[in-house]
Amino acid sequence: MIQLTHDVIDYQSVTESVRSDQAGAVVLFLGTVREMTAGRQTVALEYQAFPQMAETKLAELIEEAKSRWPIQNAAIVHRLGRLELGEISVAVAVSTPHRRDAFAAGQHILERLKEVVPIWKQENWADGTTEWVHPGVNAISQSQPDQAPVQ
Amino acid sequence: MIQLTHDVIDYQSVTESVRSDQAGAVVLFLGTVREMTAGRQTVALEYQAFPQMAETKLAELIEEAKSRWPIQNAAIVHRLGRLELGEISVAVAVSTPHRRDAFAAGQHILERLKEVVPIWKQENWADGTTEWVHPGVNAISQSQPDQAPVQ
Amino acid sequence: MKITVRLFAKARELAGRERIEVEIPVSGRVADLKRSLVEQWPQMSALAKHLLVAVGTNYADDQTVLSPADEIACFPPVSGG
Amino acid sequence: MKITVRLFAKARELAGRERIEVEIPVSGRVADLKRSLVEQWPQMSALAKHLLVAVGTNYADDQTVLSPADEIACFPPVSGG
Repeated sequence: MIQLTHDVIDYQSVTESVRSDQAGAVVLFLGTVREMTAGRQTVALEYQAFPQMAETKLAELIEEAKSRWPIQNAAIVHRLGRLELGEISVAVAVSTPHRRDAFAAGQHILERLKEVVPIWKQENWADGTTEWVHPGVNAISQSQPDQAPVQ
Repeated sequence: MIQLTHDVIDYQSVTESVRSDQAGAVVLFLGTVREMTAGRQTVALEYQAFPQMAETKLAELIEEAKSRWPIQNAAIVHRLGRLELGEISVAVAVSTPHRRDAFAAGQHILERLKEVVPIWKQENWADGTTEWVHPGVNAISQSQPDQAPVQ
Repeated sequence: MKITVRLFAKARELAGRERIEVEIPVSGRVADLKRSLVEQWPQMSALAKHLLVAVGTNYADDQTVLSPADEIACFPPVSGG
Repeated sequence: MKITVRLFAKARELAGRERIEVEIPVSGRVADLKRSLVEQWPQMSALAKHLLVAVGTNYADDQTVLSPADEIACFPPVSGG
């Protein structure tokens, strides 16, 4: 199961989709909207994707993980649009015969997702400002878009 | 949430019990009854516990994990009695601000659970024999209980 | 003194009961219990080297001194999960 | 030649639109596109060093030759999860 959705993620169906009599272990990861980041307060996150490419990359991540671990089934669902505090942004589930592989594969898929899948989040801070999160790029305030770029 | 139960594990309520606006990550681990182990076919597992001590040890595992990782919430539910193929024997859920801690803490709790919590499983093999699983002890067939011990 | 020992898993199966009584010296230790248990319940000798002992809800090492008032459990290595 | 480029996230916000057109030399490469894009859309210069380019659904490196028929997207580093 690979899916981008604007609806609430039903992580039980994501989990059920990977369960198998041939697996002894299932690891489910949920990313959730956290209130505090480096001392700043979030009220919501907005997720945007390049959908066709994101789905392709998610499928590649699962194939890559399957080439490295004996994965029975894997599923990734990522939410898009506006998410309130505590809501689930992503669910990743993997099943494997043995537990260590499930943890390793699940974590690997998450790390790679954050590196290569074209999905972006925008912080909606409690002070009313918004800010796209782009790792490695200095924060450019949305409220001053005409400011000269800092090199 | 710490619980030993003879009922089907509702892993959604286990997961919900650890979710928090202060957590950005939830990891849920499910142990499930696998059909094949080292080429032998299982039809069911029977779990037995020393309940008072098992609950004490599960609580200690959570405290130990909280001393090592910034855990928001943690929950462990272990099933007892007879489990059919694919059923869930254990659910471990942890929430943390950041994802790596959730994976590390979840995996650690599982490893320690398998070392110290007084719960045992008995294999019910497809050939009709049963066998208690005791790591480090040579298999002693139930069907030959009067056999001289092999030292 | 007579110690009542609660058994689990293969130990319970080999003894054929959930609780057994074991005679050990007064102020005997866990090591004495393990030795006496196998002498008095020889069907459990296959587990002898592997038996774990709990007093109350904690693991007890071989030096732990036992009293008849203790809640004592004895079992082979755990395999939950 | 004229290339239509689909934008995402901060790049879309800075350009003020979802798609922009960028003039690059015939048989231009991704490196040419990045340079031309920032020249023709100077409000995006803060992202210049960080822009990623995809052709179809794959990342393209600076040497990739572009054609007007390609579906080209341009965006800053991803932050899903």
